[in-house]
Amino acid sequence: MKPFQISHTERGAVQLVQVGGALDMHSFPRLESELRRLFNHGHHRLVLDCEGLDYIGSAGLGALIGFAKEAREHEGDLRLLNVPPHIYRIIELLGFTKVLQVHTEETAAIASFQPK
Amino acid sequence: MKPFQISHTERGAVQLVQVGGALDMHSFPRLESELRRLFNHGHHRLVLDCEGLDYIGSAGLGALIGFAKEAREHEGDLRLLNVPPHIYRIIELLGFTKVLQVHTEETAAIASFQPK
Amino acid sequence: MPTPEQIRINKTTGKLTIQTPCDGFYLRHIRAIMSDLARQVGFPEHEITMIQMAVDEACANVVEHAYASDKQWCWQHRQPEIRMTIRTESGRLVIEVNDHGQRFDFTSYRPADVAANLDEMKPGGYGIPIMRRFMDEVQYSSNDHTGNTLRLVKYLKKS
Amino acid sequence: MPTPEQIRINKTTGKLTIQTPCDGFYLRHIRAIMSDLARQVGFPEHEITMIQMAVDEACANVVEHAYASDKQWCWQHRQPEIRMTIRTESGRLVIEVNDHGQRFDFTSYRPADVAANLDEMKPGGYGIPIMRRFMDEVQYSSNDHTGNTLRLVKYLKKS
Ligand SMILES: Nc1ncnc2c1ncn2[C@@H]1O[C@H](COP(=O)(O)OP(=O)(O)O)[C@@H](O)[C@H]1O
Ligand SMILES: Nc1ncnc2c1ncn2[C@@H]1O[C@H](COP(=O)(O)OP(=O)(O)O)[C@@H](O)[C@H]1O
Repeated sequence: MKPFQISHTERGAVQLVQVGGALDMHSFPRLESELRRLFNHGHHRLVLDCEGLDYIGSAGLGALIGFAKEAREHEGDLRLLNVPPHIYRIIELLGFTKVLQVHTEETAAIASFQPK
Repeated sequence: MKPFQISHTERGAVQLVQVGGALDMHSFPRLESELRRLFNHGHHRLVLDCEGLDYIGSAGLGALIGFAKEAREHEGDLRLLNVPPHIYRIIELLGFTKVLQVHTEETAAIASFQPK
Repeated sequence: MPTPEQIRINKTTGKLTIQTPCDGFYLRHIRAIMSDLARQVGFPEHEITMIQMAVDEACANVVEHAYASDKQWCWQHRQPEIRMTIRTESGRLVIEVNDHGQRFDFTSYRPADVAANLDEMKPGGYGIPIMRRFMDEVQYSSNDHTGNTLRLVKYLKKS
Repeated sequence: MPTPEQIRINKTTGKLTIQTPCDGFYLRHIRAIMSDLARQVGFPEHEITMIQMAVDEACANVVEHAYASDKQWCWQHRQPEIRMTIRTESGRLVIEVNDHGQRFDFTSYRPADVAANLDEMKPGGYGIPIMRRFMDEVQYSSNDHTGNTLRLVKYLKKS
């Protein structure tokens, strides 16, 4: 039951957003305003580092889909990194991992945005 | 809100007992039976390493006093190590630190039992 | 009649009730209690996460939707609140989430399932499908006196 | 009448009720909720620890003593339980711990204080002295219908 935390660092043309704690309906507006702010600055290539995430609810999951969709419309994407096993298992079961790219290495997540 | 944990290692003639999590009325019997077991084996020189302790209630505090008293009757003692600041502040305020020795270094805590 | 000691020992059947103001702030405590009790009944970790999500969802819907319209809000003399009861029985967990907000026609609400929502990359509407998917029983009922109650049941699988 | 939104925003006055079986297992959740609400009202961390200890103590006494004697247990038709209400008001926190066990003559119970117990190295009897020391008001009352209630109040110091 750690409080929700969000921070962000730049990795070249990619924005690395770290989240931790519980992403529920109470903390969810903070994710939303942070991602909205990045979009407003023209950043549409996002990696969400979920390493410290304890919990994600349906509002949070829905938001990830919505932001990924919007990012793709601007030649970007929202991709996940370091999803804890208990959360991965649930989002895989629900099918979210078919729609969202999930990475286990930061370098690979960042590199996935490079043109081949 | 980590679950209560207790383990113990020998340091020469001194028993180092590590506790973590919450020592409340629910977990307290586990402390009691562990210390009782050590007493029954003739070990009366105990250092209680409180590094991972989140919470201690009055039953736990009372037990420490009771075991320290009994240990002293057998030329031993129960001494505290690594008491987290928020707990130290409370037990100091209540006067427990006048009756129980508190150490901040493991070597000093162990050495405090050596005859001078 | 069982003595207090017998009742105390018989931990697998217990009832816990919590009533909080209608605010997302309290949901993390509800989830923490929920997962602790589910663990006590003997559910495996991945099912504990599912139960936690379903209950979080039920409460989030109360906070978000049940008191949304003050026109339809039937019990205006009461403060908006979430009231939840968890019963741990041997072999199953019964959770009831109760509110005094507007009625919702839950039974005839048949949204697209999660997969269909994902195909269209919809940003919402996952709550109720997740609840239905993760719990064995999901029932909504309305009553003039006791308000609206969503009942969620999860059975322990024999292994 | 305030709208739900106004009530929702007005977070400093809230009421939370929790009712659990009479078992020490639940105390960690009670402490977690307690400290979260005390933090929300604005108490400094060391006072949060004090409030947490006092409330833990009040509940532990219910578990340990209130239902101990089945002779004096007046409400034998009910399951032993702890019922706690926390009210967060601006400037203070009011906690009521309620049980349906035996009555206790709290007011005339005047034990030695913590220092005197420590002088004699007593292994118990610290609970009530700690409660009285850490809270601004501690009141016990008994009622044939509502049972026994211990009321604890802590005021926010102006700084
Ligand atoms: N307790 C409730 N009271 C009133 N309406 C509700 C309630 N729960 C759900 N609804 C309605 O059902 C819809 C779908 O809910 P849900 O599947 O949880 O997705 P979301 O909350 O993301 O819209 C909500 O948008 C709302 O209109
Ligand atoms: N809720 C209660 N109901 C009945 N008796 C109680 C209650 N609370 C306390 N007592 C009595 O008061 C005594 C002192 O309590 P306390 O100061 O908490 O110390 P301890 O629990 O270590 O004895 C208890 O031993 C018990 O006899």
